[in-house]
Amino acid sequence: MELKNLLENQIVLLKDFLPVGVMALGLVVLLMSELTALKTRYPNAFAWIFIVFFSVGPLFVEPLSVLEAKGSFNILLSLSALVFGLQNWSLTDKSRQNSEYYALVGSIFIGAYVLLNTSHFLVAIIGLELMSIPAYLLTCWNTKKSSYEAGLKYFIYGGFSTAVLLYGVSWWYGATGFLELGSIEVLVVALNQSSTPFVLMTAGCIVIGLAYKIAAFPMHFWSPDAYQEAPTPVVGLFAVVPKIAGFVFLEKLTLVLMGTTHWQSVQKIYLLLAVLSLLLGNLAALKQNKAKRMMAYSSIAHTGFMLFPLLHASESNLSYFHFYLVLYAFMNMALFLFLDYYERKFDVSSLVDFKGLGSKSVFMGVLLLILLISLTGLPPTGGFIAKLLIFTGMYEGLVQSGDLIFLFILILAGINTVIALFYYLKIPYFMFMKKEAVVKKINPKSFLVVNFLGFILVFLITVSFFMPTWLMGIINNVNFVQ
Amino acid sequence: MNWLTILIFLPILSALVVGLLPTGAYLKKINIAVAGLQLVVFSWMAIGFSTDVPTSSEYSEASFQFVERANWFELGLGANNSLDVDYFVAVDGISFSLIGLSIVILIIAAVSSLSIQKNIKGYVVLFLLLNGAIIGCFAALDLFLFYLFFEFMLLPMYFLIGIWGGPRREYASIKFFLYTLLGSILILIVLIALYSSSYVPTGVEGVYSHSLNLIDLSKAANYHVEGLLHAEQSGTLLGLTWRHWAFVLVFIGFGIKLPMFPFHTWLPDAHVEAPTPISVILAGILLKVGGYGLIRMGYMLFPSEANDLAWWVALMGVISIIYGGLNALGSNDLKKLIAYSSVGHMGFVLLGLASATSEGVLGATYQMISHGLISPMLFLVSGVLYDRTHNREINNYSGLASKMKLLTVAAVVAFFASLGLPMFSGFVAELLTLLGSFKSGATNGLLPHWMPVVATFGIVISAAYALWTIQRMFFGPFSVKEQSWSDQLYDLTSREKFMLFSLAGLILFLGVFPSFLIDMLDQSVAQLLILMQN
Amino acid sequence: MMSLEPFLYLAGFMFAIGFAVLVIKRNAIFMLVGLELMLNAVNLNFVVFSKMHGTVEGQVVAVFVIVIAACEVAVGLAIILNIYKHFKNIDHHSINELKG
Amino acid sequence: MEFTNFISYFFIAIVVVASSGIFLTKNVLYAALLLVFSMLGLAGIYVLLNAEFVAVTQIMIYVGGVLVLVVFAIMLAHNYSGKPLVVENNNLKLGLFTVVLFVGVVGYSISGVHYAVQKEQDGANSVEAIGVQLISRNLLSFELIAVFLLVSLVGAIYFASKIRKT
Repeated sequence: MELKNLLENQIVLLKDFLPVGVMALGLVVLLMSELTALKTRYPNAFAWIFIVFFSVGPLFVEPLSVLEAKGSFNILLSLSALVFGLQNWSLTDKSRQNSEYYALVGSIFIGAYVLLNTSHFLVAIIGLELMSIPAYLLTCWNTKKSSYEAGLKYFIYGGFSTAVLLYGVSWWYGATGFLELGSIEVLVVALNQSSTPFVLMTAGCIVIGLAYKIAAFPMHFWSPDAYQEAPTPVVGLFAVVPKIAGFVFLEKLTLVLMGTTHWQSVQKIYLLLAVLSLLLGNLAALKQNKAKRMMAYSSIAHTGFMLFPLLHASESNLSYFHFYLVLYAFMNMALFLFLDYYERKFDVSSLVDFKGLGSKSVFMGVLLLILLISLTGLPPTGGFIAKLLIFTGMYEGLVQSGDLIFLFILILAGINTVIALFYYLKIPYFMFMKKEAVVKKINPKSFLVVNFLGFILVFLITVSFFMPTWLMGIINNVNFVQ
Repeated sequence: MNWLTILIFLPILSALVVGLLPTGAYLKKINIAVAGLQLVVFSWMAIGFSTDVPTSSEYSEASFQFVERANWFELGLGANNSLDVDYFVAVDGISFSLIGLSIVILIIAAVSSLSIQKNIKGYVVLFLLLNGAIIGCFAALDLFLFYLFFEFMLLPMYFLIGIWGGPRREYASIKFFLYTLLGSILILIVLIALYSSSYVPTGVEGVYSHSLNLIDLSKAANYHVEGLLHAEQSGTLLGLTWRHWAFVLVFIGFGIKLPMFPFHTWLPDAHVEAPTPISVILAGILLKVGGYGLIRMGYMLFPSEANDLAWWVALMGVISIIYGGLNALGSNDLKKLIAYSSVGHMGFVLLGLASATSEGVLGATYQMISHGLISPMLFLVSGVLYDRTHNREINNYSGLASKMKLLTVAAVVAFFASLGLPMFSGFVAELLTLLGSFKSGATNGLLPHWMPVVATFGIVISAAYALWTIQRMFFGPFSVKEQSWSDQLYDLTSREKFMLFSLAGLILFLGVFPSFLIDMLDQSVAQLLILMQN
Repeated sequence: MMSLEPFLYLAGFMFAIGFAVLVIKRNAIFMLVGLELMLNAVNLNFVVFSKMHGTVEGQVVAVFVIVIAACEVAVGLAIILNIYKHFKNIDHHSINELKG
Repeated sequence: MEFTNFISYFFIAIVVVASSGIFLTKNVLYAALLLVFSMLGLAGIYVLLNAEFVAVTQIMIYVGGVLVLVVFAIMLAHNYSGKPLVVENNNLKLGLFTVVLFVGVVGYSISGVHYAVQKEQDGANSVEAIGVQLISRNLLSFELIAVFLLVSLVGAIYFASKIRKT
């Protein structure tokens, strides 16, 4: 073996590592600058470093030949990093002016970037771990008793699902001899030779392992606790970044599984996950009284919704799925931005604390209202178009496969929209319909940056109702999966 | 710029402007001015409105007037299809007269809103948004646009009931929202089925679009052969074809809004808790949106399925008539009584539509307009009493005629109109409906004879509760429950006189000269009937 | 050389034991041990399949999994010790401040 | 029976006994020590499967690193709580049921497997092959795991420092 030749080949390929390299460099710069006097001189320096490296990094969207896939959800990652950076930049909180905080978050971004762009299981697993380990630690960040508890639960579930995922991957490797999802035809041939129970077990293990990152039904238990205890900007990341990455990888997996003769059976796993996530998320959200906890369940329900298109992953259905994913990302970024705003400004943690806040800051109140309408999926917001497209996908599934299961899903999803409205309405209900004589105002300074960001995001969400074509155009023109 | 577009966006733009202005009582006058301006525009349109549009075997753009059509977006779906959504507004006689009704009621409600004191700016903004959504809903001929306005009515309504309403306002507003949303989800499912099944040539060879255009959708040729809603699609579910199911969903969806038994339970709560102007809008306009939607999406798109299920539609109508009437008879709260009477009166709309005769359908549409004037008047009467004493219990009042003469006159007019006495608009409407449904039994055999007979009993019941209420509250010796009330019970103010007597005038006018409205409706109803009788 | 099947069953057994330990033991360190067992089962699977396919890819994955497991233990213990400090206890059932 | 077969079954027996012990014992320290045994048994199996590099890594990282860490943690935890680290095996039956069920499912699933590729490895020098893999095909994973290690260590140290502060 000519080692020299190999290395020379690698040097050509090294340019593909550029995004990861930029972000990893960011990590090092963050950690090194802790040692200098930078922090004392410029309190927001870390946020700036973070923004520079992590919102620029993912934008090097050269097709990665090693990763054998190209994607453009990278832009969402970059946007999310920008939002996170600006959100923290505007804070003067001591516990955020800390290089470890940004380094851990940065690691989530590296992991998401890798998972998003790879179709290789080993890289994907490392990507998942790069997201998970910092997530456990960030959940504990407030160093309270309850946040350690949430962190421990998250850690145990996370470790368990990693093991399950790896077990599934090992069987996959055993059956096919490949760790890549690259060549679908070869994999399909190999999988078709295996028995259905075997493929069910393998796919089941992998899907359940991924379900943990996207917070779907059997692996969702961590999310309410983690959402409640982690710092709110970080929760915004939990809800968006790992979910996008996990869903895109799941989609690649689905495209392989779909071609096999076992798809009819494997589909049932997806169905079970989707229906139970949707129902459980929505029903559990109904009785929550903490805002972030409720939103955790709502995001579980959204996960269920997003799994539906994968049941019938035709070309058009996948583009509906991408549309929903993009809007979901926008909505959740904005949502946790707003929750953070209310938390810092009015010390809001439970739903009751929203009492009378509508009249205290009408502008933000109306924006939050539009956002919640969009999360419910009512016009005139982008959430409606997204939901309409998912419904359309189910209808197409019904017509094309003649399977009445899609009719059942359609009705179930409709009923769930009504249930979802019930709890989403709670916030505007308290904000506008209840009066509170005294509002605790702990931070009189209003963050203009956050207001502006929130406005931009809500504006985007609304625009995507009136002009869905631009977003759909971007989505259709970019090749997301290979 | 089309006049209809101006009607829709004038209030919405004013809402944005009002949002930027400082709060103050003058905003309520802006609100009235906007509605007044709409009335001026409407009158101008009414002069140009042609009452004899030629009917043809199918709907076309020529069946409508004041057409404005612009491309909104084309969302690519699948390989060479796209969802083609237009900004498409136009009116025929039915929607034009309903827009007229809406504007009148909105003016009345805006005048009645002068008594609102709490958070005026928010109120006016929401009111104006509601105004725009209502007009838009009646004017839209693209289902996407229709659905947008239909849903958009919910949110202002939710807050208007929930913030400015009575003691149990929160419960009522959430119930209202959830019921209506449930209905609109059913409609949404049909909407998806419709546009996915449709297959409209775009003019370019081999390229088709999924359309939500009502005119396109009303033509059988525009459905894809494999689409579930194609007329010859053989697939069934539980013995009904998919087109039948689509009609059932539309029927239930708009039936909730109408409201129809057994989905009516939100209505009494919402009416009782809403502030008077909002009750007026709710009873006067929003219920008609249900009926109008049923005509547009149910009868215009699924005429033969509607006829197949006519027996059931009429049955629900008859049950609503009797059930609403009996409940009204048993109510002690004046607003609740009126709310239940609305359930009963809207039952006639269903009965008339199901009959598929020109009298019946004309009666149904006439009933929508007539009830849209009568029930607001009743709510205003109850609002006057509530303003004075903050109490609406019928048993707490007696002999009000001796203290409040003008109110008594107004109340008697309103209740007589409601029970369908000749000279009032309700008489024309209910007579036409009953005639139509009797005739249906004899001609097309859709409805058995017992249905109009039972519905006639409904009129007797409504006479009973109306007369009994008048007798209990206004005649006999004067007495009220609390002594202090008797000082508060002064007669109508000039503003109240304006509202009540202008409504009374309109009701009488439509009762005495029905041809005025019938001319407007006639051609459109005939056009609809051509579809239904095929 | 004997057939490779027994190793696969051994891996399945270890995985099951690890899962059972995770489920029934109410002690966080015990749970960690259970996790380690599960990860080792995975490794065994990878090595066996690597042998079966005649590629070293499985072994490479196994090495990476060992590193991942080590990191998880380090981070997990940091959390567990903090839990100990706050709760004076790592009985998983007595740690239940968060509900719903 | 061949000698290698005998050795194989010997190691398998060690792993089975040790892991069953972990399942049955109530003492955390015993569990950690039994884990050492099963790790060593696995290392033996790896050698038999021509995976010497994995075997060495297993011994170095697991036995040399991870378990020392676990034992330290056990002692520190003992120090905090002041109680012996013994737990009740209150649900042994449920555990047993889980094990049997799981092994049954796995056995059922893999019984009918047809593997796509089946050829015997020549067995020579897997260490070199792994080395080449690590800097060629799996270079990205190799770099990423470095980042991963860095992040985990930074995080673990940060939180470990929180323990000391009281």
